[in-house]
Amino acid sequence: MSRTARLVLFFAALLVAVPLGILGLIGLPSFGHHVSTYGDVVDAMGTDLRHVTNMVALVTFDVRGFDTLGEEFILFSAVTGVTMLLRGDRGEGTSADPVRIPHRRREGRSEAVTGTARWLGPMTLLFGIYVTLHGQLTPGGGFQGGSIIAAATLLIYLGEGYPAWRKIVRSVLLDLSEAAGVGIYLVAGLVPLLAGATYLENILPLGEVGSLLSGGLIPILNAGVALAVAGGFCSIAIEFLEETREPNEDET
Amino acid sequence: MILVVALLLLVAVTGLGVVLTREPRRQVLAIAANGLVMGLLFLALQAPDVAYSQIVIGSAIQPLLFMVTLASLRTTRSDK
Amino acid sequence: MSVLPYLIAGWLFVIGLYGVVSSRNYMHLIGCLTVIQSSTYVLLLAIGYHEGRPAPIFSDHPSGPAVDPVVQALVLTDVVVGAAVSALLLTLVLQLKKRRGTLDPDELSPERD
Amino acid sequence: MNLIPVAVIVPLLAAALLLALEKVLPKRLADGFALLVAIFVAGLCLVISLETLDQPEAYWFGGWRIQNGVVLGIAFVADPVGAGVAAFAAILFSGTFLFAWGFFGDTGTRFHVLMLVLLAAMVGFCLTGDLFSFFVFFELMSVTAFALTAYKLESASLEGALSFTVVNTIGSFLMLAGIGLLYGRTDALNLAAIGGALDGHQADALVAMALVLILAALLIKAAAAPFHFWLADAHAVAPTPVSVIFSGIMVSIALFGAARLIWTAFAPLDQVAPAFRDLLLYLGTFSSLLGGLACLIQRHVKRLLAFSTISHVGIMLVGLAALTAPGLAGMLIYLVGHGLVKGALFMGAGILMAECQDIDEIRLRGRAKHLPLTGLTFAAGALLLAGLPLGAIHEGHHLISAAVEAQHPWIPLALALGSALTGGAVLRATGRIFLGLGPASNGEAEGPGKPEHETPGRPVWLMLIPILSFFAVACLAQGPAVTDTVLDLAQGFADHDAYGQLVLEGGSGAREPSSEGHAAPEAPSSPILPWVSVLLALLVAGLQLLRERLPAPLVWLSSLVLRPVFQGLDRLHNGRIGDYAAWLAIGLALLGGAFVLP
Repeated sequence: MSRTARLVLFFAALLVAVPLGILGLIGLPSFGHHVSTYGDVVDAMGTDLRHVTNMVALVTFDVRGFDTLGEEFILFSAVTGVTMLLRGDRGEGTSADPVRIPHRRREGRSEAVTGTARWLGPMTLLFGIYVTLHGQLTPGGGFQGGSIIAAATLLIYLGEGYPAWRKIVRSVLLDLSEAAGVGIYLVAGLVPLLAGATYLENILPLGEVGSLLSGGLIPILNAGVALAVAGGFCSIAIEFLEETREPNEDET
Repeated sequence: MILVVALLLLVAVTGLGVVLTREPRRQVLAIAANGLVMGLLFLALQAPDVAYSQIVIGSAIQPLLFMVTLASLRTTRSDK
Repeated sequence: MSVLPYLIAGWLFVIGLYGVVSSRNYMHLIGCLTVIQSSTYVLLLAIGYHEGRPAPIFSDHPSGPAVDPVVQALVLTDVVVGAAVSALLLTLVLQLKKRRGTLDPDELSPERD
Repeated sequence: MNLIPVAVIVPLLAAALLLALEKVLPKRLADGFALLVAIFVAGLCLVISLETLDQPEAYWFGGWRIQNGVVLGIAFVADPVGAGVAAFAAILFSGTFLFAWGFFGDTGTRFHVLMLVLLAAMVGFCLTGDLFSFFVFFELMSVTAFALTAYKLESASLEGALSFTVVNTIGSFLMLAGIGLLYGRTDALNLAAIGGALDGHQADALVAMALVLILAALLIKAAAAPFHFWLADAHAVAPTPVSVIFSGIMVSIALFGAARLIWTAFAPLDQVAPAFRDLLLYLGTFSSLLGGLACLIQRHVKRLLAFSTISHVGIMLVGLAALTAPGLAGMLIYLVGHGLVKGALFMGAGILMAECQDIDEIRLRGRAKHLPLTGLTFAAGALLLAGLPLGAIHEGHHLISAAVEAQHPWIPLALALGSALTGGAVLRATGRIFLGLGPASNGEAEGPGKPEHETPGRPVWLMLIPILSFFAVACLAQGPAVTDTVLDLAQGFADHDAYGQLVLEGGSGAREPSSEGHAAPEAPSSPILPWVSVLLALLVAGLQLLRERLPAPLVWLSSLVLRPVFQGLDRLHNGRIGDYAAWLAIGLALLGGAFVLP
């Protein structure tokens, strides 16, 4: 099919689909005035029932915690897929040399970059941990914290260069972190099941409202997600950066 | 409310920008811009949780992955 | 006004799909997919929004009516997952470039039977 | 301890373990471990299916149920049909792990990890009673499948994986948008709650749009025309064990999911839009014919089998679109029969790739004479696909035909033709590969591309075990007792009110055993139709193999008529994502348009 024919086909489809779509969207409750009974019930009883202040975390990790388990495994599968598909192309090379690009001067890292990264890296790491731990209280949690931790390890790469980064951040460790992350989630759900409750039931002591350890199961699940997300994004970053390296001499 | 409307229109425009920027290296910038505006929109919609993860991922990690891919695409010899 | 956000979501969906249909570069195509994805986020969050109500996080204000936390939870996880799926797509593109040497979806597949 | 969550948790846990232990596990252990897990899940799902025979059971995760009339948590609703389909998926996985023994020698455990997650996703997809969790498992199935498709890292498999990923990802977004719309209307994600909120209301544009979006996503996954283009590209290039799962269950499970949604959330559908229902019937019939015709021009054996999957899923879609319990029962029986036979045929193709190191039909001509048993299974599979009145495929086909016959008498004929074409194409390949029939070359001497092969040196007898047992089950699972049981179960599955009561009121939901019996399927209008279909298949195969011995005018005439058709088909399935996305838009417009029609 020629490109013109394809576009004609597409716009013909739009001619029918767009009016219908608008007709359907108009049926939605007026923007800014929708009162969701589901959300209202959660907002109304969440703090009393689970001693947490972040209702989004309550939904993500408790009320609809099983969905989040599935989402974590989507991430897990995508990362496993990425590492499987980039397998062995360049080996686990620690070659310092980026592939040479013609017409481009290679520049060393400036000291300013190294210094900034050395200072910023640990700060970011701490911030990621902070965001994870406060997930049940304030905006944030395992998903955001884990991404920030992954970003922090990328700062190691900026500051110390690729070989040092590969020495500090090992792929095996990342696999382990990822597996442990989803493992924590799975097992944390199993424990109540073995104790006679339902899967993922929040039967731990709930703690004081506003304290770091409030929410029972929620902080544990948050930590699991943070491990899995951090490990996952780091694995992806490593695999991708490996692709920009010159293969080591001894590997073919 | 005006803020929400303004951000919505910005999202519409930056989204169009992503589609119409056909040169991948410039598209990365468009993606980052779109991600950032989306994050701000989510803040305005009283969804700080989503906004944080959108800002970290949509305007930092994801564009970074695109950039690294582009870098290695330029260097791969096709061993056809 | 009352349907503007929904229409914007629809708009993002349509232009993203247009981008996929007309794309001449796999990298560009993946970018367009992220636009389609963002349309679903806008739709979901707009449905949950209630004018004048605060965020559903009661750490700095007393609990009471707030915007819908459920849609936010749905979108929150999906943002992370969406990035992982784009990473998977980028991987496929990277490997394809190595084997085919082109990124144009229309230039591929001459050797199909 | 309740078994329902365990069926999903165990394979997930096993996957996480395999990933963590990748570096220390001995090589073959992963093969055996995955096999054991799959068998365990199959047994577990069977037990759940039997336990819920009298009364389905709702399982609320986290203990969150209903407060102030609002459904809060996520429920799994285990019923015999859902658990049965999950058990069938696990059985296919068990056979596949056995078949794949030694297949993935050198790449660690990643293949097993992804396969186990895929299995867990399917089980969850069958059991869940929550729309968003349905979406999560749908997406989980897709993501694992994307990665598995590209496993071989050849350019064809990467291209196939890309079209698969792009089209199916758009499908996921469609479904998510549809879920958003439904949530905006009903404030609910639980299927029974959505059904309760929609009950008794006219479906307006919003509900119609939500239904179209969600159904389109499922039809993309099920590869119904015009959403089917990605399938042949992906199923042909995936590693054979993966193709077995894809064609055997992953497409048809999407139709099962559609059935679940239609009968729980969208029950009043059939009164709303007769045009919509008819459109689904036509799409199914069209897929069946299109897949059958496309089979005839394939020389890549796995691509041929992939197109035949499109054809047979079309038949299942007709059974679903009948929107009656007997039609549904037919679809379920067909799902099992087709999954077993198609899985076995793909495994046979895998044996060819391992033993003969090629999969191109022309190049393989006569080169597999030393594999008589594989050849026999190919022939048997072809005849069963063509409609030989034996076993589950026939039983299902018969029920489906009977369900639509009254209103659309021509559809059964078209479906029989579709089966005959796919059966004929497989028979032709069998004759050429295993008997050396047909001309040595059909004009174009060299085939396209280089030979594709898979890990050689695996014991053929081991690979034949799952093939033969699949055939045995596919042939034996028939008879009035089976049909009656499935009809009964399908009637329970389609009971919208009982489902709502069970979930929302914790009501008994127990079905009174329908003593008066259900509308037993009438005798087929023409009991000779299956035989005609088989004869036609033989004829097709013969004509294709003996083409040059036919009188010249006949050949000229046939090529005059058929060549444009075949060329058109070939040009449509060109692997270009842009085209596929444009067809997707057309499909959306069609589905939406059908709602507007009176």
